[in-house]
Amino acid sequence: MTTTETHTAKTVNELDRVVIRFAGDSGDGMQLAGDRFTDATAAFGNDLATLPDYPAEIRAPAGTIAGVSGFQIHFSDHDIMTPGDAPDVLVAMNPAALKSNLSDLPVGGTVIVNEDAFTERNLEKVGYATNPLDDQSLDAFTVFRLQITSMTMRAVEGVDIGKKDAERTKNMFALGLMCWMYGRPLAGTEEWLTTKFAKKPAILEANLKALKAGWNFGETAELFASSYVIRPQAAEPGTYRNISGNTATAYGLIAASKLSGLPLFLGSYPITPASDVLHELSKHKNFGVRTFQAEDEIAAVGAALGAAFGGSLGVTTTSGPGVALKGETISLAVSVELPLLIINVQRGGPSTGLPTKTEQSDLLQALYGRHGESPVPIVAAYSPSHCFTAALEAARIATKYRTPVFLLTDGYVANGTEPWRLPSEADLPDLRVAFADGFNHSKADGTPEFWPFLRDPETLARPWAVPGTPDLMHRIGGIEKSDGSGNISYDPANHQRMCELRAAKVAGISRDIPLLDVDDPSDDADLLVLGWGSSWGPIRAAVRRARQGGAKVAQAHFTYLNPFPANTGDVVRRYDKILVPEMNLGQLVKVLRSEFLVDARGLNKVQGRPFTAAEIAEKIQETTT
Amino acid sequence: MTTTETHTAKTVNELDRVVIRFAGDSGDGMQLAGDRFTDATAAFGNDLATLPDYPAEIRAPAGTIAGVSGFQIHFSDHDIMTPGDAPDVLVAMNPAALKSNLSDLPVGGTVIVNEDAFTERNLEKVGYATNPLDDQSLDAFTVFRLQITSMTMRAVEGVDIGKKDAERTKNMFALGLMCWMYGRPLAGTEEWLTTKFAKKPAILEANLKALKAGWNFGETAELFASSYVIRPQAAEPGTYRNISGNTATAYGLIAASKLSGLPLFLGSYPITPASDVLHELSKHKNFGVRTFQAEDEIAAVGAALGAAFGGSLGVTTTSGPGVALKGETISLAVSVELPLLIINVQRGGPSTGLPTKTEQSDLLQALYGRHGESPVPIVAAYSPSHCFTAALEAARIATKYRTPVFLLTDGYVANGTEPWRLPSEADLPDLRVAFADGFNHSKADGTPEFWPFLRDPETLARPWAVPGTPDLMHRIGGIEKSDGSGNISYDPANHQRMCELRAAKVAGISRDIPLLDVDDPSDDADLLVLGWGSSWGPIRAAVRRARQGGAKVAQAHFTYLNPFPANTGDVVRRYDKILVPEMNLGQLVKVLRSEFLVDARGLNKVQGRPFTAAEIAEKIQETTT
Amino acid sequence: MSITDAGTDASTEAVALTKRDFTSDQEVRWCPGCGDYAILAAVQAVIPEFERKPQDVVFVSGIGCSSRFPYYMNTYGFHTIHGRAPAIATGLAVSRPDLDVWVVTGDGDALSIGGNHLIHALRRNVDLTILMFNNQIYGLTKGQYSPTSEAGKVTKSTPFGSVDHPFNPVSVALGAEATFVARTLDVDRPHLTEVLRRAHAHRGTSFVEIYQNCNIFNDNAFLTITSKDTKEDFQIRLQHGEPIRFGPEGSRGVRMGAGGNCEIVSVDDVGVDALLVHDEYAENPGLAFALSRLAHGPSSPTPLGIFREVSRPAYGEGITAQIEQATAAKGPGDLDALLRSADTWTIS
Amino acid sequence: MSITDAGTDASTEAVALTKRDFTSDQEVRWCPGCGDYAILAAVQAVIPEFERKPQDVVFVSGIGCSSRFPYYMNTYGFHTIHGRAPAIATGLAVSRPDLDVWVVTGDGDALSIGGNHLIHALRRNVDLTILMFNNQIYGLTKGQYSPTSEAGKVTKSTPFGSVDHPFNPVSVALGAEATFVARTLDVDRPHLTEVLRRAHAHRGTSFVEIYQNCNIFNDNAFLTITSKDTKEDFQIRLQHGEPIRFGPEGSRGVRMGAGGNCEIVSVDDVGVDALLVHDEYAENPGLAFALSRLAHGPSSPTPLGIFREVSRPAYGEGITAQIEQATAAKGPGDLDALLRSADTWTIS
Ligand SMILES: Cc1ncc(C[n+]2csc(CCOP(=O)(O)OP(=O)(O)O)c2C)c(N)n1
Ligand SMILES: Cc1ncc(C[n+]2csc(CCOP(=O)(O)OP(=O)(O)O)c2C)c(N)n1
Ligand code: SF4
Ligand code: SF4
Ligand SMILES: [Mg+2]
Ligand SMILES: [Mg+2]
Repeated sequence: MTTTETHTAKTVNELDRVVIRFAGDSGDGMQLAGDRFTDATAAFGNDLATLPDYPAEIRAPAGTIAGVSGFQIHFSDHDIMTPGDAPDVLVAMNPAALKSNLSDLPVGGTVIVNEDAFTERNLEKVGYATNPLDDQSLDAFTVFRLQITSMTMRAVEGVDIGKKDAERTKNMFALGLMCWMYGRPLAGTEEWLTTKFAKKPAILEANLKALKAGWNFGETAELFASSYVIRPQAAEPGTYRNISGNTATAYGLIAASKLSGLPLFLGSYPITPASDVLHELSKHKNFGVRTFQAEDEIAAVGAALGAAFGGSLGVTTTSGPGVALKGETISLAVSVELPLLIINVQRGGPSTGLPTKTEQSDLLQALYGRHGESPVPIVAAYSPSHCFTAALEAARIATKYRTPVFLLTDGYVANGTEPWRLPSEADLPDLRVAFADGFNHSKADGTPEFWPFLRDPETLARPWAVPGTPDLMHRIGGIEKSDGSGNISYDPANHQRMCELRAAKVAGISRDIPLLDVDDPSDDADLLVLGWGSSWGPIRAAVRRARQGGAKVAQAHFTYLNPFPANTGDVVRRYDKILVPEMNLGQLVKVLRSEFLVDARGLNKVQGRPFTAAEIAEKIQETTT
Repeated sequence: MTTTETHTAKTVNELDRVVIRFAGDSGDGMQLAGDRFTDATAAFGNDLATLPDYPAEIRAPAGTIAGVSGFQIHFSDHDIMTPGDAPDVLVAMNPAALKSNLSDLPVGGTVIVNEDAFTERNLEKVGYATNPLDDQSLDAFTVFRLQITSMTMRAVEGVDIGKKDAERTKNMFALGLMCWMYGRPLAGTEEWLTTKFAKKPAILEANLKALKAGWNFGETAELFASSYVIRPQAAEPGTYRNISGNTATAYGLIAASKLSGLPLFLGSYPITPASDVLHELSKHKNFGVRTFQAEDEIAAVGAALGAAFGGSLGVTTTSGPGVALKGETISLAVSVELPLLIINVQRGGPSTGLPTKTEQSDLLQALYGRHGESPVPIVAAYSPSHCFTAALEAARIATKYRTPVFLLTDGYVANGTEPWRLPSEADLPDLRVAFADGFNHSKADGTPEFWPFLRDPETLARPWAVPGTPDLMHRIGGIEKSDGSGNISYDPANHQRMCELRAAKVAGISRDIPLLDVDDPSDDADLLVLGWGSSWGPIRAAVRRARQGGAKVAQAHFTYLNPFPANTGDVVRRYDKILVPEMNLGQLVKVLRSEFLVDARGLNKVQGRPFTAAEIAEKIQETTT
Repeated sequence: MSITDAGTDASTEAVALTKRDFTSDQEVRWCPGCGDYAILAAVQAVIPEFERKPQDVVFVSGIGCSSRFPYYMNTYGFHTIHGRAPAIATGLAVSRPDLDVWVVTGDGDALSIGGNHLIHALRRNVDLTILMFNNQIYGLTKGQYSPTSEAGKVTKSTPFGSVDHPFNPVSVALGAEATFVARTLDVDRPHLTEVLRRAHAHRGTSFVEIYQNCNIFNDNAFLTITSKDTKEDFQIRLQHGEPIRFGPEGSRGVRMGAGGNCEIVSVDDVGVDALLVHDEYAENPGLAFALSRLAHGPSSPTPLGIFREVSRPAYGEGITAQIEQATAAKGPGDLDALLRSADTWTIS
Repeated sequence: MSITDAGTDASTEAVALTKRDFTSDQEVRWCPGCGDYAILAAVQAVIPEFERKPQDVVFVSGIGCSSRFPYYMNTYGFHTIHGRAPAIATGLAVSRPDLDVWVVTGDGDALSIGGNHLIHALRRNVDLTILMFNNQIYGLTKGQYSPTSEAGKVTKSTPFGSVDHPFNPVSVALGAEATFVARTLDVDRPHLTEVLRRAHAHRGTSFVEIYQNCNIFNDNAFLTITSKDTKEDFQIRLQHGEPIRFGPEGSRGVRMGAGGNCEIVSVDDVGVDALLVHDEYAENPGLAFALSRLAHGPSSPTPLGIFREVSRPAYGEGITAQIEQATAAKGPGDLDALLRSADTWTIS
């Protein structure tokens, strides 16, 4: 088909929510189109959630299934929790993108394909015997066949750039079209392009032209009978931005450093999907942030612990395989009782597993992945912006209790984005830490001395005396220490006491964290859906959906996994049935059963991708009827 | 006092069991005296159990508490399970040994002290203000003050050796005396000394003289009214030897290699208390054993896995801190499904902890100490000689199911010894393994091919095709693999299937291991005492004691901890109360509660030393009344 | 079938093997233009010469773009975990001396996380052929600097430039007692092929640094020494027994200075006789080390070729010999006798 | 109190410190006769000279007999885990440039399990003084061979002799870009003291190998170079700017051979002018490396002293400079501004 010049008056339909998925070859710039669409949507004031999905290969061969890169965005006029189960609209830039995404599209969904890419060669690459655009395969969907490449090329004709560069702007064409369709203003993207390509005016021009061409095409083509409007959500007043989990984690750490007065030291070794925290932090040196790309994960956590000994906020970021290497050092941190943050951006395991995909399968590792009795508090983030708060909390616990703390996020919250109502520094908690600055004990003869393991009776935390402090010179190490003096002790009873003290210190944190909040509107639900971490979004959405269907169901979500909030036993014993959806084979459920002897049951998905709300809603349905 | 020449007719009393503890300075040769006494006792046919206890320092300063080295032996005319709760007789070679051991001696116990060592300087070193031999401190005990040093010096007078060497034979004097007291023949020790000092005739002579002098002193001194006899036990017929757990582990591995036909490859990095397995195995190269002292624990397990890929029985030995480093590689072994034995001789943690002391605190690490869903079977040895059988079982499971397997022992069984009825090779199980030797699948066009992940439908084990095998060239790795073909697969459903298959494979081993054996003579006990690993001895002894006291108590013990025996659920649900004694803060108990929702309770000791039977018996008492 | 039978199947008759026999059916998945393709092609082309059957060859790798290599070889292969390939390959090579074991690794894999295993493999002289693809960047994780990146490098993790001084991989290997050390280039097929031949022929650990272009994250890192215009001036090609010369018409050369360090001189100025004559086989690594210091990274004239090849027993041979000696001395292991090797007693 | 205040308490007036100020109250627990005692005494004796207050000094160690060292110093101390001291100390030194950070380690701790951290610390030139007590054995675990044990060593783990070729620690360090490398002896107090002075004065990583006798598990390992009878023949004492001579009346010397390796010559034969003049400060490590190859283990004439000292910015300085530059350019971090650094929108 070709563009027509006829100007038609288009209808505008109002929707409350839409899910769009951009899909194309890794080289097609889908992540960028998705990001820009997201920003435009955020600026427009919709609530949104996004899910990027890129291939494990750096550059898989062009046109293959392995090379497909996708970006899904869910936006709406009310608050939403997930990037959407299934797309309403699929933009497929080539046959591979169509083939690998079609099964997610519900009957009646809309497909916008770049017809130009459906060449024989490309069809063959993905094993299409006939062109799906020409056979019956797409009958169940509303299909728009657009010659996106050709239209783009025509739009940028005359701009002084090569053919390859010209073609690469087709993502802007697609973006322009979608922006028209959903009434997203182009101004933000135009501005962004202008900054980005300030030094490459020809490229800039081409991109702007393609973007505009896409919009104009929607506006003018008779193909599209209507465009849609999704009104801004009625969100809490405030200033918002869109943020990914990894960026929020990085900002949370910077905030914790400012609020505690402790300089931030990050020891890290790159690993997907955690590297972006390192990248982000290394940009903000004017906050006094020291980032150290270590030779390996052991050195990374070691350096962070060394910095903590020196009085920094010591942090290490990694993913599961990296945590597997850090266990011995974390056990040392437990023994010497120094603050340390270990951030695990979880990915699919075991071993290298599915390195670019999400999973929640490192909870038991965080709890038990060390030798000896080695308790470590655990905090988990439940959404992209919650990473900020979770990082602050992890830092608060670590510094107050002088203990390593795990912060668990995962690929889903790390790379996903959502709007975030920005806090002001003034509203954030005071995390100031008092170092030891004088003697705390007397010898039998009355001489004052410093006992590095004389605990605060309330928190059981030991004093943190940093090198440079006069008089408080002391030695610590991983051999068992005498309660109080901290001298090496092989005394049997002392060892038991110290093991119990370390356990009690961590257990006692339950007094210092919020109670588990239960959402049970009818107050007589039989079923409690209990989750942790990033499955929050789909759980919330599923519970809401189930309630709309009439089901009585309660919901609660753990941010603190060790120790659990003080009321957890009461909560879980209040319900006949407990359903625990997790992206693993059942880890939290194990701990709940053991701790509270309740017959909690798991709903387990280990597929490298988040739950859909439908999957959980169905299970709720099944369980409540 | 001095030796008298009077020859007195001595009484001989019959006892059924005795516990003796030799204690002295690290330099006093107590371990050697203990070992020799043990051998004499074993040869005499008593059942026995021993517990060496040495200081963490290589050579702590002479005469200090930190330098005290102890060796306890329990021997009897019936089968015994522990080295004894409390010594009946304490041989204390110096004030430090007296001071650090006295609290273990029950009222009325016997103390034999080397009076010569109670100098002012030595008393001061350990903080004795007055000589305990002279004040009332020892009133509750039967004390024999002997001038062991002087008597020894006199005995070896004229032998051509230096003063220091002469004095060092005083352990032989003590040994000779104890041998007399309990009717242990000297012949074995004399033979042993003769071999050991074949090239040092003067030293040999001195040792023999001191040994004899000790015996004679007992025989002649009027000090000792009687000697004792403990009859040989009425044990099962067979050939016996005395064996430590580490040696039994090494022998079990050699046996597994012979029985499976797989050459043994040990990758290890020295660490207390596991090093002796490396030392022992490196002696037996004529069994085709390859031992590789690696640069670190990661290389050790890596090399073992590489050898397993090549068709060896790959083994790595270590203790908790080493396991903490091996997690990533074990996770790789889980993913590539290759046989691998990881042997953890557990010690006190966390961190460096109590490196020379025992603990059972690495069970949860073995279960969960890796990222991702990474199930690993676990076998635990319950006594020194059982290490042999447990190693065989671990090897059987690893090779049959193509999986890494943990064998857990601990410092207590590793260094402790007991008599072992020797099996014959002919009676040991057949562990032969079939490597893949041909195609196992056909392509669509009928061409045969090899699929490295096409599982045995029964065991779910994959074929093991070793390099060198024609046609079966294939590639494996830690990225998720397609069920069957083993090609890299990022397919979501396949990942879930593979995670579940790996879990099912391990769970299925429960069909291939013995049921949990319950000892419940009255058949109506309310209380089940359930343990694992080395707490077996004290548990058995305590249960026996409690039953003698009239308590109705059942007992069962896990050798297999993942998966549990198939009847475990039935067993644990049969009892109202379940008591789980563990040398940790409660690890098995967590798993039992979670798995079976039973209110099992722990009895927890984390003191670097085994339970005494009395401690457990008391708890049983408390629980049953 | 026991593992020692595995390699000796008589049915595989001596038909000459070709590149195709060593090419697996897996689609190659590096970025278009990546230097890894050229190295793969060179290995697949030369390996048939070595007259080892595909089933007797094993490629072990770590993690990284480079470490995908084994999938493309129709041999046995083990794509392991990051940095551990030398350790895993050590276990394989020591337990299976009959196999031909290769390690493929990257600059991050070998020198960052895997540095310790690498230097210990070199010291032990395990029988391995190690190919380290040095692209001076972390490719797979999308472009952080590596231990071979030049100081000041701006990457995602070092937006203000790295403050790390890099390793010189050849110097590291020589300091770690390596017996075979060479450097070559992805784009120079004949040189690469010849180095592969020599590395494979060496008994013990052969360490080969291959400069490899990552056109996505570190494009043109080796441009000065690969481009037509400059390569004559920047490649110092080492030839055993020859004076070391380079530049147009060999106008420049390398001289050993009095202080034990190599210096670049004009041949016209000093005369050919003053030039250093390369000796690959020098027992002492001093010469090879001095040569390695000529260039720190490819921004100055850079020696290529074989720095050092000396003979020292391979680690596995020592272990096998001890087994043979023990077996000769004591006879093959007798399990019953072993168990009874301490004092025993019998109860009947 | 913030950590930057910590080191600057004005109340500690400039009273000269003594050995006693650096001696902790902990009982020293090495075996009687162990070489570690002498090293401890030397460090405690010389450290007051450096005019750092005890509270500004930190000793970090790994695990091993040697790693017990920090307990005996009345400074801050961290007895960490096996092999990781250089990594842990890196974090401390980088984050606290105001401190004086030492690492005490053993041959197993530093070169076996800790090899990777050591070479990376050296490459980065972190401001640390690393003392490696080389007793060529694992002391604490009771006598297995180490990566510096001579080949063929019979130990508990190698009853038939080890088949490992050992590292030469000085060569390893030089191959890893070390800026300061020295070797000294436990029993030679003046030499040890002087080396400690120089090592401490160096900015960046100073690597000091100290031959240390383990009289329990490897007694007399260094006897040839320490005993009265032989030391003249076996110690080659390096002196900057001096021709390298040793032996009775300096009768022997070291010459740089044409092939870049050092050789031992008779001074009578070649004349003093032919001898190599030692240059600690040579930018190129070729000379130092060649010297390191004179002896592989202490069984032949062995160079002692400072092999190399060159200046290169310390790693931490680079990091601090970037912080200062960023702060100067952007001002100190403003959290509210940071959070709002992307597109924002306001709902009211
Ligand atoms: C334990 C662990 N840490 C980190 C990673 C992430 N990672 C994978 S490859 C790589 C570095 C790749 O660089 P290089 O070895 O130079 O190989 P290249 O991709 O450049 O060929 C890293 C950091 C990992 N997979 N595992
Ligand atoms: C992770 C870990 N592996 C192994 C050990 C056991 N270990 C302690 S010290 C040591 C080696 C000591 O040798 P060295 O570093 O030379 O120190 P030395 O005792 O000789 O001074 C070993 C293997 C340990 N503590 N931790
Ligand atoms: S990222 Fe670089 S090294 Fe990796 S495949 Fe692409 S071009 Fe090659
Ligand atoms: S074992 Fe050796 S190194 Fe350790 S303290 Fe004793 S003598 Fe010193
Ligand atoms: Mg690289
Ligand atoms: Mg040592």
